[in-house]
Amino acid sequence: MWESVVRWARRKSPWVLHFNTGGCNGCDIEILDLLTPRYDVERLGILKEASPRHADILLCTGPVTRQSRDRLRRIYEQMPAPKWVMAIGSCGCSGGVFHGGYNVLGGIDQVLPVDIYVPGCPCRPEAIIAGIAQLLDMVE
Amino acid sequence: MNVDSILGALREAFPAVTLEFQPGLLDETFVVLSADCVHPAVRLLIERFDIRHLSTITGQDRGSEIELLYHFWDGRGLTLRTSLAREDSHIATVVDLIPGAAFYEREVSEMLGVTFDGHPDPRRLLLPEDWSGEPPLRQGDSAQFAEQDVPSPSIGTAIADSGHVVWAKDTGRMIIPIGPQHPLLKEPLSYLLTVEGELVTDESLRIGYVHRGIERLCQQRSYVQNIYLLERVCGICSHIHTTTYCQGVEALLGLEVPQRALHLRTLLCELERIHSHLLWLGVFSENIGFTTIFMYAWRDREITLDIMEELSGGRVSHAANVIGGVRTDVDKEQGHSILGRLEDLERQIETFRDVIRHERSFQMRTRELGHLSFEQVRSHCVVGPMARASGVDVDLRRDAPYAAYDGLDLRVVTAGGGDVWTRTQMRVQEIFESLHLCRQVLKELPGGPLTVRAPRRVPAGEVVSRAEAPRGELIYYIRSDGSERPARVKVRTPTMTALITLSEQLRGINIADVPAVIGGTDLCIACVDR
Amino acid sequence: MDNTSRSHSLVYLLPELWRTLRTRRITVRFPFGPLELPSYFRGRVTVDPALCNGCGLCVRDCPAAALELERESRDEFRLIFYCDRCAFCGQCEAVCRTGAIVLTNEFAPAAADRNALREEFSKPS
Amino acid sequence: MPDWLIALFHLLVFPGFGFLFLCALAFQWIDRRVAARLQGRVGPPWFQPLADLIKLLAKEDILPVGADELACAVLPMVSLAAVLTAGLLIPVSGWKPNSFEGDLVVVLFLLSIPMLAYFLAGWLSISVYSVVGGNRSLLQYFAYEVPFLMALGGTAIVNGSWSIASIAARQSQTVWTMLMQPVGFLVAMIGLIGKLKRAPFDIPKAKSEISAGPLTEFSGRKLALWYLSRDMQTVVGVFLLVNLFLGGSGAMLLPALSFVAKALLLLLMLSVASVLYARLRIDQLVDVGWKVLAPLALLQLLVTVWMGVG
Repeated sequence: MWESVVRWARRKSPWVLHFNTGGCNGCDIEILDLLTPRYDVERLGILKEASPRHADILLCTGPVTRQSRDRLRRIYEQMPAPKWVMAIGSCGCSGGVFHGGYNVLGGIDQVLPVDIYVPGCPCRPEAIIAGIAQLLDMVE
Repeated sequence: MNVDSILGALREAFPAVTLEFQPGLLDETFVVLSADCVHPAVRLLIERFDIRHLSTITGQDRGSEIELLYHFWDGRGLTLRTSLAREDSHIATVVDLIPGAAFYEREVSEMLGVTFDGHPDPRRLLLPEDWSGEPPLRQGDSAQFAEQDVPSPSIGTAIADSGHVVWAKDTGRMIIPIGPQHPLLKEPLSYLLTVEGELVTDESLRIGYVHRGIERLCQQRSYVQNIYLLERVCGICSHIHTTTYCQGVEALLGLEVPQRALHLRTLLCELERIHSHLLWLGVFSENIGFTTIFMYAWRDREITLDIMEELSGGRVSHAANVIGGVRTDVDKEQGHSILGRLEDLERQIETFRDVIRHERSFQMRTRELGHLSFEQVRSHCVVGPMARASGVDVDLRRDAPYAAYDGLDLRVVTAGGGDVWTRTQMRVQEIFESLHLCRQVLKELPGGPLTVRAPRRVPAGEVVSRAEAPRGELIYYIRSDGSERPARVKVRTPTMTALITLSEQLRGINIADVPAVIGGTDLCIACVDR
Repeated sequence: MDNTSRSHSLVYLLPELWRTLRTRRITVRFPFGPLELPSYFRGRVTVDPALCNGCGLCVRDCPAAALELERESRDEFRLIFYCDRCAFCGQCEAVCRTGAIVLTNEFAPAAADRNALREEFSKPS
Repeated sequence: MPDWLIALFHLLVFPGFGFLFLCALAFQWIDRRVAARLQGRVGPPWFQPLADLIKLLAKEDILPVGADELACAVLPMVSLAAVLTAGLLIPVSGWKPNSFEGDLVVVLFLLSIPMLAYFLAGWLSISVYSVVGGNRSLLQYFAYEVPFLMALGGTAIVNGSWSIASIAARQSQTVWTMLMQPVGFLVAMIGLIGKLKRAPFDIPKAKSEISAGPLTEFSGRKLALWYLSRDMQTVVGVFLLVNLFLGGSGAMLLPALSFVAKALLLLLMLSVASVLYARLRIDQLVDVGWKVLAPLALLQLLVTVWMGVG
């Protein structure tokens, strides 16, 4: 009983943390755009949190650069379980157009276990919403 | 700028040295001189001709030697070219003459292994601290990073970097880290602020978290692929990047781009400027805790996004430019509907203008803050709205018209306040000017083809291409060696100049004002780091 | 530019709040309602293997190396599309001479497994 | 029914935990919804506060190494307990099981405990953001508390009692204190915004400066308790002002309805105020508190006393 209530609550209240690991801002402004009147994800219970401790889902954008790698790991470790990682944008999935760069490690999955990949360059806000919904479906 | 008199003066100053003058493409003049002449030549330019604006320093590996290009600007481009020995290359710094050159020199230094003698702060700028490979822009070197697995630090590691208290109880000083992950920053940079009470007494900046090595990648890709790569230097001002790049390559190819294409480029540039300024207004308002303006600004920004998507198929990256023209078109009916939507947008922006001018709490958080004087702006080579808000009347759209700006009626907005409040008002005022330009373009859109055919190989040569991005002067240096791939692409984005002034703006202010000051400079770190 | 402030109203934003309350909803219905994407949106890449002649122009120009051509013989080849690399720039569509590559107006769906984002379009002889 | 059963009912159901809990959820939802609508958005569905709470309760609970574990576990409970106790003393729609002369003073005392707990939480959870946020919350406390107390004291003086219930009851014979002391009401509202750390006085938890302030390091259960205590403070604060300034449930036919309507009106005012302004700086708030609010409250008090004498 309690289990199913908790599952319901998790589904209805995914708080996200956004970290740009080396992206071009394209996906980042689309993530920020989610909060604003056109998309307003608060109607889905999604809040953009400031502290890793409060977040459930880590939204990562951009290819992982060498300098942001450690920080990415640390932010993931600071999040309380249960937690999920979303790779937003083609750069986050694989490195995208920046593949082969000397300072680029590739996608987020080079550093963290990624739960869902959302391709797009940049991702449309709808695609991110659909990605989060898909992730929550999987969790259930 | 009178090129002849400058050349005469240089020749007079260095009678023993052979100077070489090369007229370049896009109204640029190259002066070749030896390395030890650079410092006196820069001094001469400043003292005799009051040419203080150093756009950037390009370094490139020419095989046998390292070449440095000092790109000056004063209504026309003037580039000092000098060569250094490949081994143990060093040159005197110009930071003592132009404080704004500090970041340029640091970048050249780490990218090409050049030492700038006398540089006050020769730390790395973009490369990671643990970079152990060769300077990445030296040719032939593999530019590979020695892979070493850094052990993952656990939570609670009591270092400043991790966000835990670093605190000297006796002095009451505390170090507050801002970034790389911080709600204030939409993109990573790292500030360590030393605060006493609530006042910031010292700061230390670290960038490079989004350094993707785009300049190196450009050398590995074809001219066509580079359009899309350079579009992703920055997601906010993607179109101006491709515009500047394409007009440079077109100059190298000697292409005559159709007028219709130039007008459409201009239209997208101005829409992008509106989008960028509104985005900034929103983010800035959120920084000072004014969520409602953030929501409204981003709501109305959607109008420009919709128009841009209609024109190009992408909300943020447009992929509208190709070498030799554009890939997008507007028909009569569409133009009409766009004009209508811009009208709606203008009404909304009038609201913003009034609110930021009169709303008491907004003023309390922005006035008398982050002040930059006219002299500071000039000496730090600050560009764009930041410079114009301090009374420097500079705008490349008027001073060196590119695309279709030549035939348009453009009013440059300047103001004398120099504080965050002035910058805010200025940027909002610029939106009106951009709307005015959009309307002109849509009404006077010439007919004709959209593209001319461009060959894939670009003849050998070099070009300095400049444009006015939403944040100010954007400069590209492109050199071709006659192949399908550029031999060097150098990008200097406007935010880099603003970033240098930030440390002066931050010292001595309240921590609560840090978001306002950082927000007020309209940083774009993805642009700086590349 | 006017640098002085005249009014010092404490409720300057009120009229705009009121106007916002009266305007109709601009928030999209998705995901509760239908997904509405404009027809001109550059989305997922599809390849019609019947039209593709295996010239490889798209592979050459792709900035993200999202397309690969595996050729078994002159007429037998597979075009492999890595959606997780794609920059959705449309250069492949622009350069394709036969019109085999088209960017649809749907966004590429997310996947829990990166391999699921790889698509193969094979052309048997 | 035996007395202890009634007491238990008061404690757990009405007007104790159960009632305050439901009100807290409802108020949070209404507040978020109204703010969203004013900003042109849609806002969360009605069950959102409940879902957030349950989710947080089921999350992992981490504290950084070096934080005071005992204090961090106890403080949210202290905060919550203080608010609950205050809630028990406030008459709701004319229902006043625990009323006594002087309960206003006790309530005001209890309502300042959460701010102190909040400050300590920031101080002891050893993140820089928490420490700065904690300091700010203490400074903020000194800025709003005195004007707030003076404004509320004015209502006691003008109505001739220090019991919340009698202050409310008195007003149904005369007029609402809000009409007699408009300035005092304004000061009390502004003070309440400061007390609740709501925008534009959300200085101790200013997101863009110091992440989440004192709560930066809290997660899971403890965070849930903090949020619950915050929402209950809103409820108690609004109920208190309804009783003191808007005549409580009044002498009208449907006391419960009029009480709810008045509470919602105040909540609406809080929501509108939160979207109307930019966040002030802490020194500006202190300035406003001492240079504007305190003199205004004092003036109101003097006028009240003078009128009482005259």
